Amino acid sequence: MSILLPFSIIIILAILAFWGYRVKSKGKKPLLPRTAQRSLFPIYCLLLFLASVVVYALPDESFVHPPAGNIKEISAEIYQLAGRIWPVNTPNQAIYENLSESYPLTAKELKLVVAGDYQDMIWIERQEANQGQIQVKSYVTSYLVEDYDITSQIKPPVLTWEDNTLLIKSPPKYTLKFVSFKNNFLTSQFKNPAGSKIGRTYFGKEAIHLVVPSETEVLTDYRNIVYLN
Amino acid sequence: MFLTETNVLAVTCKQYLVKLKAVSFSGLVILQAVILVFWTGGMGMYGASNVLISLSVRNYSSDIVIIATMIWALALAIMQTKKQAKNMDFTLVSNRLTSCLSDIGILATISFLGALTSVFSGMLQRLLMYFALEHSTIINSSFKPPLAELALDVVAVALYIFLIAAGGYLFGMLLEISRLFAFLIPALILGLARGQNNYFTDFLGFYITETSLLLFAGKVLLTSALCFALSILIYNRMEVRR
Amino acid sequence: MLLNPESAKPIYVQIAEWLEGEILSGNIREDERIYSQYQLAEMFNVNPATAAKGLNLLADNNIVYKKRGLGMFVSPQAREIVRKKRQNTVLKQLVFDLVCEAERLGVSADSLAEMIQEARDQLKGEN
Amino acid sequence: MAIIECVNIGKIFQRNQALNNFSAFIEENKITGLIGRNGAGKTTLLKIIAGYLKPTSGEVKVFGHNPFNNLQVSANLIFIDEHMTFPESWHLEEIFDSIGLFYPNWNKELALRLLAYFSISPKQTHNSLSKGMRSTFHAIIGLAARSPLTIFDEPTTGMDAAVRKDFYRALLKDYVEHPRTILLSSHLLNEIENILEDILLIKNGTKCLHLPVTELKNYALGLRGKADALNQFLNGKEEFYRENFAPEQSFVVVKNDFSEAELRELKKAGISTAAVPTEDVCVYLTAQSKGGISDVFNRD
Repeated sequence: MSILLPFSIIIILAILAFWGYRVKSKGKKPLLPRTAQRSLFPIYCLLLFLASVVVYALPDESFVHPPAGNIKEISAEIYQLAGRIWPVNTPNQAIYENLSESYPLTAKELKLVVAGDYQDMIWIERQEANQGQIQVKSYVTSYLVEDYDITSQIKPPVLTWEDNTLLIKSPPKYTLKFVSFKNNFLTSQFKNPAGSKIGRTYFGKEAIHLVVPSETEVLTDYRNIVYLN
Repeated sequence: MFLTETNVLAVTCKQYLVKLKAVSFSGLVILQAVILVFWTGGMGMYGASNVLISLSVRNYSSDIVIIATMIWALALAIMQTKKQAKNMDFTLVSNRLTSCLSDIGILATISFLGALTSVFSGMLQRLLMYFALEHSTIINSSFKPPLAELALDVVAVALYIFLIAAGGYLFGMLLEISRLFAFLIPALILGLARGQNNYFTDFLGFYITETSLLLFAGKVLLTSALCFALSILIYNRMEVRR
Repeated sequence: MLLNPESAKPIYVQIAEWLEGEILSGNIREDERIYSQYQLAEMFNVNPATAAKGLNLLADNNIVYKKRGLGMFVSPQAREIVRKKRQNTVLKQLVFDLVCEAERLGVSADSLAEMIQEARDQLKGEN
Repeated sequence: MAIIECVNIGKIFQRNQALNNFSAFIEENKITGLIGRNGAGKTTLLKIIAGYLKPTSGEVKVFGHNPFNNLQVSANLIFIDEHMTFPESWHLEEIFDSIGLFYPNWNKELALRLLAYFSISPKQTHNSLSKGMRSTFHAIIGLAARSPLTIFDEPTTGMDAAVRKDFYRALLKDYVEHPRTILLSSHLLNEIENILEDILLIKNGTKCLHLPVTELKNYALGLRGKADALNQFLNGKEEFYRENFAPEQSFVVVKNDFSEAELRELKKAGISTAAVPTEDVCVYLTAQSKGGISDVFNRD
């Protein structure tokens, strides 16, 4: 039914458009003045031509932003690290860092509270060198919409640091809207099937990498934690 | 014995010029513009979501405009066979052959112009969407299709429209023989589509599964030549301006 | 001059008579070229063939003669022929009608001649 | 030389026989008037000559060829009637230009001058013309196209009397300058009588009479007098019409083949003779019955 409705509307519209000029010609007053009628088509063609020129001249940057600015690529180490415990969707999938914070740790204990809908992994790594402070980084693998990287629009978790307690919350739920222009279905039969394949669309993964001093005890009841050492 | 000598080609060309000037494209322009302006929702939409994010993608293409143009061309092809249109030819110099040949020329022109405008209406649509929506939500892939692809689209769509117009022309001619064909032809199509083996789908498949543009063009031109030849045969025996 | 379509006389006869009148009154002189059938057609708004028939009527009576490639010319004795012809046909017909009417009314030949003499005197007196 | 040859042509539409065994030869460069009552088959005949319709039987040749679907014949003729179709949105001058494409002798200047004379603006559209103006416009096309064979089928429908007169005058003038074969159909003869050369009278789909119009004037003679006296003279004469207008008094129209002597005899017998207007001759010849309309009322 949902397909039939637009189709019937098109058919009615097309027939109306065709009959429109006949019906009006029967009466004495034309729908459009004669000169307007004559010049309508050339003007429309010119408009289409100009639109095409403008479209091709539009700067590429004005479209969906490529991952840049607040996120950056991370070191090879992390790739290796992630590769072990966090199998990525494709071998060369990018991992980005979209948050990096460090807080001074004054106690021996670190309280980790996870609130809200947060469900992603937290990796905890103890490091000798890291004394008196903790380092929090949030990683995200690429989100793709039709092969187009929209990772830059993914919001990192919200962190709050108070009294040696790290509160991790997910950002409020949000919606990402995109517009995509497709090849015309009617002529897809002549196009290379590989070339016209619909691009991949998938969600990336997120994780928090927490680096704490080596003797710090992490107190938490969150389950999705991996201790790297 | 004749005082004025003429030939088929010369008369056909003159008739073509007169008819081309008489074709109104305003209907087509309004049709395409209305679809572009009011069909802002796009052809389709899909989405995905997890706990944090809901993602929605709206798709745009010129398919609706192309289909509407096809129907417009079909109506025009049928109208071309009607008494009023034919009387216009026979008001001045004409025979049945030149009348049909100039119609074919007109339908070919209409197919090309219809394909050109409907394919390039996609460009206008892109521009409208670019300014109507936030740029940052437009996905760049195929926003600027390669020109070769556009050219391919124009040729393929023009062939499709021409095929439909040829069918419409033959249908219109049959209608001139008897109004009964208005029921017989749809009944025949429905009958073929309903049967044990769906012949109608096979028939469509003959065109829509062809992946080589050159072979497709061959099939379309052959079929339309057949339609037009049949139309001329029918028309050659018909009386005019009765 | 307009033709009288109601008249019993065919159009071409009317044209011929008009031309005779022109010759009699001297508007067209002897050895002068007479109107062509096309000129006559335009003047009287009739088909050239009809006009030609009128001209042929004159040619048959030797009122006009043909010069090859030049057209029709009024013959030297045209006025004389026209006058004679009118006498012979028009006047004779009128007299015949007169006599017929006189017979019907019972008027004798003598009184008819008297009436003719009276009419002539009247005409002279007016002059 | 005959430009149009019709030999025994017949045309049957679904149930009605429009033409029946019709034969006629129409010569080159003559104006021929096709006269007949409504439904006599005038339009059918003209459309067969123009190659629009196919005769059911018989043979028709125009310029020596079968006109049906013949491009050369079509190029040499123009068919003017009230149903000429042009694109609805075109203005008249554009229509003129398109005609110029097809007719090499087309004189646009003349057409525009005629249009101006009849106060029709060349910027008007064809479908905005009133019925009379449309007929005038079509007639102008027929004049200015100067096609070797020009067919006018009831060209003056809807025109007022003044325009009709002007049109026939213009037609004659243009014909004198550019002689061509013209076929003119009408059911009114007296308007066109003068400009015709030949007249072709058609009755019930067959030829009734085909002769030079000058001969038609003498074709019939009207006799008025006592019925008894009249009847003596009518032996062997072709009688077209008879009306009894007073007791014992009759008006009879007969074929005019009286000799001089016979005419004198008539006069003596007190029978008055009168020429019959050509229009009336046609009416009598094409009448279905000899009595005319008064017979319908005289039922005794």
